[in-house]
Amino acid sequence: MTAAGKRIVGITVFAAIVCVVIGLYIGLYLTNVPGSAAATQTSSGTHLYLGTVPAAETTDRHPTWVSYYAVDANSANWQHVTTYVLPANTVVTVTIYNYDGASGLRNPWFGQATGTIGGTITLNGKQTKAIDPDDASHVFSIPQIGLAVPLEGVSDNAKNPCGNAPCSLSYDHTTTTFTFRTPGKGLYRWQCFVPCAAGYIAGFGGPMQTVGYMDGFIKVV
Amino acid sequence: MSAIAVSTTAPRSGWRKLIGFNMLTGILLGIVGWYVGHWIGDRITGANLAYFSAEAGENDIAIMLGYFLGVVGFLVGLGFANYPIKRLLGHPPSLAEHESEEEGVFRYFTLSTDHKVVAKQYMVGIGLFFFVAGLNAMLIRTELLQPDVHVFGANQYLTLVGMHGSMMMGTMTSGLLGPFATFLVPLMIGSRRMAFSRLSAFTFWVLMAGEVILLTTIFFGGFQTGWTGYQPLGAQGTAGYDAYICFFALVGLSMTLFGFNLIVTITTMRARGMTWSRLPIFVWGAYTTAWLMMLAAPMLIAALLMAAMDRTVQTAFYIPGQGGSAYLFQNLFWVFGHPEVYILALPGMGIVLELMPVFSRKPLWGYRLAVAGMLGIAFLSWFVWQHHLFVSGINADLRPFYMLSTELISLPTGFIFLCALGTLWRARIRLTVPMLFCLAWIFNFLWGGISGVFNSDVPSDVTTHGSFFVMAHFHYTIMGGLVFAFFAAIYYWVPKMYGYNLNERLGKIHFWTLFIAFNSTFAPLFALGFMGMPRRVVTYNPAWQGLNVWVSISAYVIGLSMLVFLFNVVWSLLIKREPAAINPWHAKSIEWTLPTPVPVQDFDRIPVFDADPYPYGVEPAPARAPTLAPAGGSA
Amino acid sequence: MEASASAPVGGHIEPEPPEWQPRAIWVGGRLLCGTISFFFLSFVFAFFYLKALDTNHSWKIGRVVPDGGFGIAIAALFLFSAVIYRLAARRPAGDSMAAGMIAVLMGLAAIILQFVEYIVLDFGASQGGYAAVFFGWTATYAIAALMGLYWIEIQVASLWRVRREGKMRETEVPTSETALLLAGVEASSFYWAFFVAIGVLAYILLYLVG
Amino acid sequence: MSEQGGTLNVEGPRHWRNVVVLWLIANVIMVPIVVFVLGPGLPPGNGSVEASGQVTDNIVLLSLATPVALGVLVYLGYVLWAFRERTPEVVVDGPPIRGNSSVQFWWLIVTTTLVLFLAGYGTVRLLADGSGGGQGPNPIARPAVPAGGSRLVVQVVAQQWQFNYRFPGYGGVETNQIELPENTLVQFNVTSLDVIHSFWAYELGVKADANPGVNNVAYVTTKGPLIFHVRCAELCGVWHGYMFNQGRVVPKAQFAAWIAQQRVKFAPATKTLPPYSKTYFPEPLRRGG
Repeated sequence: MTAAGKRIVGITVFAAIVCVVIGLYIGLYLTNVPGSAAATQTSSGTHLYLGTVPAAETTDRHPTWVSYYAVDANSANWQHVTTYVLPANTVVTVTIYNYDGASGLRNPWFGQATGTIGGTITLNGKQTKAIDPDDASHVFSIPQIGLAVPLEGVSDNAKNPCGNAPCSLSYDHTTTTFTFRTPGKGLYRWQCFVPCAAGYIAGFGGPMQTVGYMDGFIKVV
Repeated sequence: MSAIAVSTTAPRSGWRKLIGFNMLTGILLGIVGWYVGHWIGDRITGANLAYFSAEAGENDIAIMLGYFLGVVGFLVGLGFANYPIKRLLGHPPSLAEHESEEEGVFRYFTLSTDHKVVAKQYMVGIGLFFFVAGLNAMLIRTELLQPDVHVFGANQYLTLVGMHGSMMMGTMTSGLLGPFATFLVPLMIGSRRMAFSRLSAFTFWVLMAGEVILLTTIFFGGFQTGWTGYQPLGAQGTAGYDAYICFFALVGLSMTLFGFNLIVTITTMRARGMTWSRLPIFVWGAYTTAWLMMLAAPMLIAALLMAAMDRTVQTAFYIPGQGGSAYLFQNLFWVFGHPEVYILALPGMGIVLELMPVFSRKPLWGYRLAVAGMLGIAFLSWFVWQHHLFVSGINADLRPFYMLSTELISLPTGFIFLCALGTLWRARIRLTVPMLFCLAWIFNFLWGGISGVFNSDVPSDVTTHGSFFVMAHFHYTIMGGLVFAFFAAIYYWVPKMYGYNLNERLGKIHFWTLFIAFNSTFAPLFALGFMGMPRRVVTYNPAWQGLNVWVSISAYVIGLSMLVFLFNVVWSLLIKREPAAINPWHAKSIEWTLPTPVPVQDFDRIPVFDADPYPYGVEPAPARAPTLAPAGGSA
Repeated sequence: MEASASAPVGGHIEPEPPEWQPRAIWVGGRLLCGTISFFFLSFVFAFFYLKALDTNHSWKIGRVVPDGGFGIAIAALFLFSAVIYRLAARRPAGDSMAAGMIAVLMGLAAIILQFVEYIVLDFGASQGGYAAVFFGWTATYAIAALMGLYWIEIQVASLWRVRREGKMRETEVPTSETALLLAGVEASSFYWAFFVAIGVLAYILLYLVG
Repeated sequence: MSEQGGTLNVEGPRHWRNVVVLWLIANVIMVPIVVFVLGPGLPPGNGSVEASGQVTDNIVLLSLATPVALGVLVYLGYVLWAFRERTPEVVVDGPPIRGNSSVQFWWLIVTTTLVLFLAGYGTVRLLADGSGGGQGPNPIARPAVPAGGSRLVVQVVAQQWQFNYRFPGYGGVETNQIELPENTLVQFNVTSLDVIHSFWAYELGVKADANPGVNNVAYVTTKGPLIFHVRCAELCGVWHGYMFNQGRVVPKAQFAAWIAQQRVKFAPATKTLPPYSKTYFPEPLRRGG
């Protein structure tokens, strides 16, 4: 082969490698986003079941990070997804099982539920408007529609605390239920307001900054 | 220069070349270093987890140590430790690495002390990461096609933004000086080499190590801070932020030493007759920039070291509740950061003013004024940094001062403009590709400068700060300024550096598509900023979608235009290989009197200068070409 | 025109002027002082800035008093090291070797002492702005000192070798080794003196003003 | 400079005059367009007294920048037309003009005058009312309460990633919505609980960085009823782009009703809030979890 021919082959191979690398970069990293789960439609309305755990599964990329899971109420099937698909302009009942301990709110204001129907939540079967900010474990909040629901933490001296996900209902947990009316179609983000990211400055790095753990989307369709 | 000519060891041949001090060894030792560092870090923190707080599953100490030893291993593998160790044992000084006396392509993958080789290494290395950063820009614009998050994750988007900004900043600070000053300053002042030629190679390889480290951020969760890396947002970042810190600290190290090397070279190694007032204007540009690099970059390194200490050994430089201050980082960062933007701009000015006379066939108009302009910019750039912080609440009573100093800096910038414009007066303008890029530089930088007035004026900056307006402004100055000068320099000097002509038709296609697409991309961003679109957002008001789509499409055209350039380079330099004439532009500066390619020793005799390099239109015309015997042409 | 002046003459390659490299070393020594002062200027700035702001009254959290004895010992070692080396650099080269050796040893002792101080110190790095500046400044200073000591050491090593071999060697620079050594000793002693002056400033600010 | 060579006007067509004439014509066309057509549309509109001030400021800057830009562009266009090499195959040098001291002198005079005027003008405008920018804890420019108006202090509490608003004059109630009374001097005390944010109320012409542990004061004098957009203008983490909301400027009675309603609505939360303070240092400061 001539020298120029060799160079052409070399360039082609190099270009092919570059294209593959770019493809991997986009495919494996950039577009690698958590999956979604749809709300359950029953005769009693639209239900969304969520669980918050002190740590994701041991096989997760970040097995020490706090995280939300979508919980299938019937089959106890836990899915590590943080995009929740809800129908537009509907009243949705959300049930969140929280297995995590309390770490206290940075801004105590979020100890009060806002944006729910009636401004109330049902905590372990009791209706209330607010919880003690120091007992807050997480906040489920969609700031764009003014929704913020504090989740009470599991007591520090709980007998049977859950470690890593999945956590069945036999572990100690608190149950928070609330209803809210979904807005019009669109993509809304949700987040947590309790500095619950262990090991990060002010508790606000890592899982608090990462979609797929303490952040995600509500996709209203 | 006997040191270069004498070779003591016979070069190895075939695959055995790969055994020894070269890039491959460097990479292997770098990987080993990373694991060793990580292991040590885990051992250290394992003993005292609570204090170092490694329970998050991301041990910053281990990662930092891994990066550090990785870089050390890489440099050792390249052979950077050999000479220092010899000196430590009392060996006498030398100027060149014997290991690097390879001929052919292989020497570009080794530690080379030949300034021409280092320049070409810089050219390819800078080019590579320029394109990587540019690719990220394309991806950013892809995400912004729609007002919602639709292609990439929200975290990945911010990492893209940060990578694009950091990599462009870190790469292009050496973008003009790396290839062109390393190649040209020793030729133009007749010194044959940089004062510290190993240091020259070191600045290149350490920069490359930094770039690779920045890329590894994607394995550690990226970083959400943009290129400014503000604290305490950085302090709460995942380990991806460690990559950012290491990257920028290495860039800072590279800049500091590069500036240091340039100043020493230009100060002490000018050949006879090369007085300060005969220095080519590009060398002045390099010289003024070098001062900024040498003095500003250490402050960046210090600021990043503090950030690293906050993350690893739990100091509280930037943690407000614990006696630190977020302002401290902003101050330190911008004390570096504003000279930094002139580090980007000044060499471009030097290149444009250097090329203008060649294609105007006239001497540089107002040489002393141009030098005064460069010195003025370099000096004033130290006193403007708080204009980045006009609405931050920091030293509000100093805002009139910073407003004044910022607007004053437009005076020396105006000198540069005047000199460029004056050179065109009654000229015989030859619209070659490099000249087109120079003229576009004037056009783009004009808009960059004028929009800068809005940012420097506090009442107006209240709206424009942190918006797309600012983004458009600095892209007009940096991309419209630096990148256009970069291409002007490439089209102008590549024939001398590589010995082959670049295709002119493809060059013109590249220029026109880039020029039009560039303006079509960034001019609408002024409007978007004026409408209230903040920077670095992944979502925006749906009303702005039309303009954003327009911008994205224009950005893709920039990308295509860059592909044309890439094709031109590959076609002309690797495939077609049409040998370049010794002086294709009929220029009168010294590098064009040398054979192509330039021989190892540059000149057989140290030149003696008796005039500045712009003797255009002098009667009788000086004898040009054939004084040049291609003496060392094959060396 | 330089065009004719630069025309290569085949065969013989003219070496560069012998005064270039020593001059480069001289200028380089001074420039390094500029670089290193801007580097530590950041810590000086951080010191005064955080002290003045005293955010959340956290300049010092709890009892944060460094051990004055360590401070004075470290500063004195550095100072003595610089003075003896700089003074020797102004005398014949033979003297520089002994002084250089002493300077390196004292510098190393100061660095070791610095790290010993961290072990016995009764406050941690997270106890406020002062603690941050204290640890940050002294640690980076101690590590940066190694660079200066290395520079001195290579002069000492070369002088040692010259004494052992009884002659200067041919260098690959077109300058005699004598000239290069003189320049090296002069520049490294200037730089080291300047560097130690920053250390003394650190002592004053951190131990006396703090 | 010791310039050899001729002056600008030695021979040939009167290029210099041509350039000046073209420049004047361009100015006559462009400056009125810029001032009267573009000018009123400049941001951030007339939502507040300070915003109107910024519009004026932008018009002044633009009308001064126009002749400068036109000067460069006309010159550039002219020289490319007049001095372009018509026979590129032959290399011919131009005249060796190395400078012109009077041009340099006048350039320096004109640019210096412009720059000093701009800096002076900007300073005067800034010191008059602060232009809606954040001025730190000790503001130097304090606009007067408008005639027949009142004043209101609103604390902006930025946190990752939501703006909350606290009204110290109304029992320290904190809300996630903002409404402001019209014709009122509003003092925003902007602070942050975690990282640096920036409170940008676009239509009001207000921008003030929210720094943790710092009280950054910005003033705005509202005019009539208006809807304004609040956005975060400093990168603050993953939801930076989503940190926005809408506010309203409403008649005073409506504001009174709104704030009374908020006090009732957020009574449970208000009880748990720390006492109103210009800065907050909430625990945990360091590592959460």
